[in-house]
Amino acid sequence: MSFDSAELMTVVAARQLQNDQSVLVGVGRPSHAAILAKRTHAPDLVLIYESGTIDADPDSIPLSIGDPELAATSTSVVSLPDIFNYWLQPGRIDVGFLGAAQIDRHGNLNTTVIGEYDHPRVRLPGAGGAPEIARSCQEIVVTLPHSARTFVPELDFTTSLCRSDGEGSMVVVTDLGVLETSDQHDELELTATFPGIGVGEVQDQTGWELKVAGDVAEVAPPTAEELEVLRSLGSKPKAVR
Amino acid sequence: MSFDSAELMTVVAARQLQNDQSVLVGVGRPSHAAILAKRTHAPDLVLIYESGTIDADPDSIPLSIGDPELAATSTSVVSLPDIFNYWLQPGRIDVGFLGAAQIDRHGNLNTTVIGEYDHPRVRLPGAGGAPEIARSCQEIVVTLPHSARTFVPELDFTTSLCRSDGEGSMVVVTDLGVLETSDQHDELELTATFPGIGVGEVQDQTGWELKVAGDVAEVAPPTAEELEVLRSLGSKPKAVR
Amino acid sequence: MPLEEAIGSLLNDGDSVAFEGFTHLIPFAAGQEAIRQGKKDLELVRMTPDLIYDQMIGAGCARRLVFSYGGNPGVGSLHRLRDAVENQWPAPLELEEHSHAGMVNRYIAGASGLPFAVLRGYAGTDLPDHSEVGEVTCPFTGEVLSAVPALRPDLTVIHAQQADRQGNVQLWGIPGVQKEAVLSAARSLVTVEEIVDELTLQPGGVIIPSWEIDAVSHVPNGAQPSYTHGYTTRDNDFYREWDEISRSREAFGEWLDRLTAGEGDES
Amino acid sequence: MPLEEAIGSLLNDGDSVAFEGFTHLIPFAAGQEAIRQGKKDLELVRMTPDLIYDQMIGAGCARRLVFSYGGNPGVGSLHRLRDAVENQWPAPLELEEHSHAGMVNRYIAGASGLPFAVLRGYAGTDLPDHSEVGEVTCPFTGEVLSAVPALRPDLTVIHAQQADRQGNVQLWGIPGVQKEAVLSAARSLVTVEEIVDELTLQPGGVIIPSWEIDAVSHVPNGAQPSYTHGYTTRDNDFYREWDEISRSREAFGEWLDRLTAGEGDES
Repeated sequence: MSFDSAELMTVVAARQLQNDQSVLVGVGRPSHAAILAKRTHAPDLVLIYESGTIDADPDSIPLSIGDPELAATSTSVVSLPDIFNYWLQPGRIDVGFLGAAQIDRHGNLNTTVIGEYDHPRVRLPGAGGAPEIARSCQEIVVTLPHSARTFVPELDFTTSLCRSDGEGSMVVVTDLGVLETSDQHDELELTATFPGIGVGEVQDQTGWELKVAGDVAEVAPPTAEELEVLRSLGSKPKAVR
Repeated sequence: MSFDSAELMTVVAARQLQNDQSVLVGVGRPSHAAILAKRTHAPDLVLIYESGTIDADPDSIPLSIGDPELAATSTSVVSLPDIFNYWLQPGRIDVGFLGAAQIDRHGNLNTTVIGEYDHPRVRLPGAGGAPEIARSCQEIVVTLPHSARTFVPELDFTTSLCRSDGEGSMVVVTDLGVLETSDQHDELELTATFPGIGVGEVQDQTGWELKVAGDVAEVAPPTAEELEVLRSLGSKPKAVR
Repeated sequence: MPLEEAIGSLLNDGDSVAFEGFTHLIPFAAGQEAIRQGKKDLELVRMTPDLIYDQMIGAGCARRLVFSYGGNPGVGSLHRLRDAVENQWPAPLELEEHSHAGMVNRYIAGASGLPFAVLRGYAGTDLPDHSEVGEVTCPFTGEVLSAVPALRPDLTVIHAQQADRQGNVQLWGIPGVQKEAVLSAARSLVTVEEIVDELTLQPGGVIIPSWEIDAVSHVPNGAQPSYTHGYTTRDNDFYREWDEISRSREAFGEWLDRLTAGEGDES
Repeated sequence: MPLEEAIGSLLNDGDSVAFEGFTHLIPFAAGQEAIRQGKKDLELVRMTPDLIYDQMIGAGCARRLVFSYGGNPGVGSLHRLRDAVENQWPAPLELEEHSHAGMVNRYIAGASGLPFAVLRGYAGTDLPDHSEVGEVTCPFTGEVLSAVPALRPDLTVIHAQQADRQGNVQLWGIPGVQKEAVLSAARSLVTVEEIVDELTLQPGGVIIPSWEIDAVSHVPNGAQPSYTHGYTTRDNDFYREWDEISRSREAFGEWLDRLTAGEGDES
């Protein structure tokens, strides 16, 4: 089956999730990826939305993280004080899914503003739960389009800090490939590319001298099952370019 | 109708409560007094137990502050974090009812230990919610027996501090009379005595030189209604001596 | 109390006001009543400004915004918010921005009668330059943590399912931070779907006693296009349409004219 | 998991353990199983030691007690607790004592992954001499407040109405501080009245997900002589009888003999 890079991004993001994990999910691609994972290789995956719905199992893709569908299918619905203070902050949620308008070589993220804060070119939505997700979850999965506008040498605003305490890891899934940090290094490293994408092409779209793994793998294309389930979810996430 | 001083204590304590108030109640005499008030002159009195039962309306006297009767008749049952942090601490509860083994001239209370802490003559139950009740409620009603053992020049242990910030007031109801502090003075003052009790008798049972109001009133005996309702509540609080 | 009278008497120009409700029970009818009454110079407080504050900002009610996430959930930007921030239209908008966890803890501190709350977060980000954030040191471990000041709005407005005749309120479904928002405020207004003789505790029900509520207004559908769990459904189409309406000042102006022409429709 | 196995594997001699439940859902069966198994040198943590800790202290399980109110509610003293403190019988008992608000906030801090919590209280009293209490200064107002360190028991044990087959737990009625006590602990054990196929959220229901619980034991009447809202009633008579039983070492010894002779009765 043919597929586009937006679909592959979602599939690759879904593959980061394991069956015994809990994941804090936002709307858009994170929801698609998490629900795809739960419908394929990770049926016991615990989906948590920051609206307070714990172990949600939606039949359709939610437009908002507070959709009635999420509350109705959850094991438990808790208040915002509970979700942020009792669940997120102590690190009880394994994986956090984030997006961003800009990322730097360390994996720090900007979702606040493009341009100067007081004279913005583009005012973005802001922090939401991202700063605490970034610091509290053991694993962070970031999805964003890969370009020199998004992979920048210096963020216009640091909204969320990648954990630099030697704990936790980050996986960045773009429409060109996969970058990772881990306990050993505090800099993103290109570890895989999408089919047909060369390392040079990724470097061209990255605003700093890219660190490249010794053996860059090629990302496996979506399986027939992955594509079928993904497409059955409806309301496809936007293509990223 | 004849009555004993234990009954009069409860009646006088009940008279401190007004219809538009909320009161934090413990078991024993406070429960009797608060329920008596609610059944007589203060039908809208809001009874709150520190177990988290808000606006309880028990049919019988609870043995424990967590009796099922309290939960079943309450407008709302909240967690301990809520009752202490959201309700008590910000001063949302008007009146607090306390007992004590010792009281000093300022109205500070000891419910922890008689004798030295490390070598106690009597180990008492301890603080419970009393320190925060004493500092958070606008009005404190204390009931305790009047004797030189309870009205002491120096507490063996300061468990709860009477508000000395110029806000709030304290009424102490004993089996001999009524003492009060108010905004104007930071020392308990005898303002009323029980029928047949002279000021000298109260002074004899007080371990410091008692401050006495210019006009010491005589406490009105229980009305027939007060006595009737009180006796209908059953499980009479113990006589205090 | 009719909504018109409640907003008229409880919300003053210049107030700090929180219309709370996280993704659910958003008190749209009350916000639109504030627009109709031409309220001005408000400090709008809310974790997720959402369409309700996009509308109020576009209508010129706001002087300042205290928030943590200003997007149209699942759709994109809040264009009126952006126009105010990027182009000072219809007026400049001062921003104070936090993370969600920061805002939640600010409400908790307010509800608890404490001047501040402690959390892990903010450190190393650029947020402290545009927030009120401080530091406290743990007296036991020496660890340095972030502190955020209590929120104490002049008025909090929420929407709930039910009130009884004494004015006790019950809400259920996603509970958000509404209890804390009401308890942290000097005054509070609750719009409800239904007035009942007696509240029956529901699964997930949160009850707020009458003595912490200044006014209850009976406003069925008062959360539309948001929703009221068990009563109304979320109008996802309107959330998408708002993207178009709000994108141009002209289309927004027409929407606003329709809204203010409808004055008196609510009760 | 059978209670005998759960206590055997999750509770170690020398542990800091909280058997929580405020006036309701007190996990008596689990506490008595710890007595039967002769657990030793425990740091017992609990707001209201109640009869459950009076029994464990009298039986010699405890080295230390962290608490806020040590009475027999509505009845009087906890005589075994007093005998341990006043006469070091059967062993000396170290005390750390707080107010209720302090203990609650210590659990909140533990559940929140923070090293401490802030409250108004303690100042001017003699409690700080016998507690762990510190001070913090508000970075915004300069006000000095009390700080209490997080509680982090090795094990928390609670009793609840229901668990489902996945191990999710639901309790309702007076909820106390059980959720926080479970979340603050390294390990947790829940005894339940009933195992159900699927949990149905109840009015006032609090659900704790399976992944924060290490073991669930099916123990009907596991809270007696306390009670389980909707299942069993409080045995007020036993609370009064305990005053007699516990008043003398002899009567207590006979009670203890009967308890340990009953070994294996629970499942």
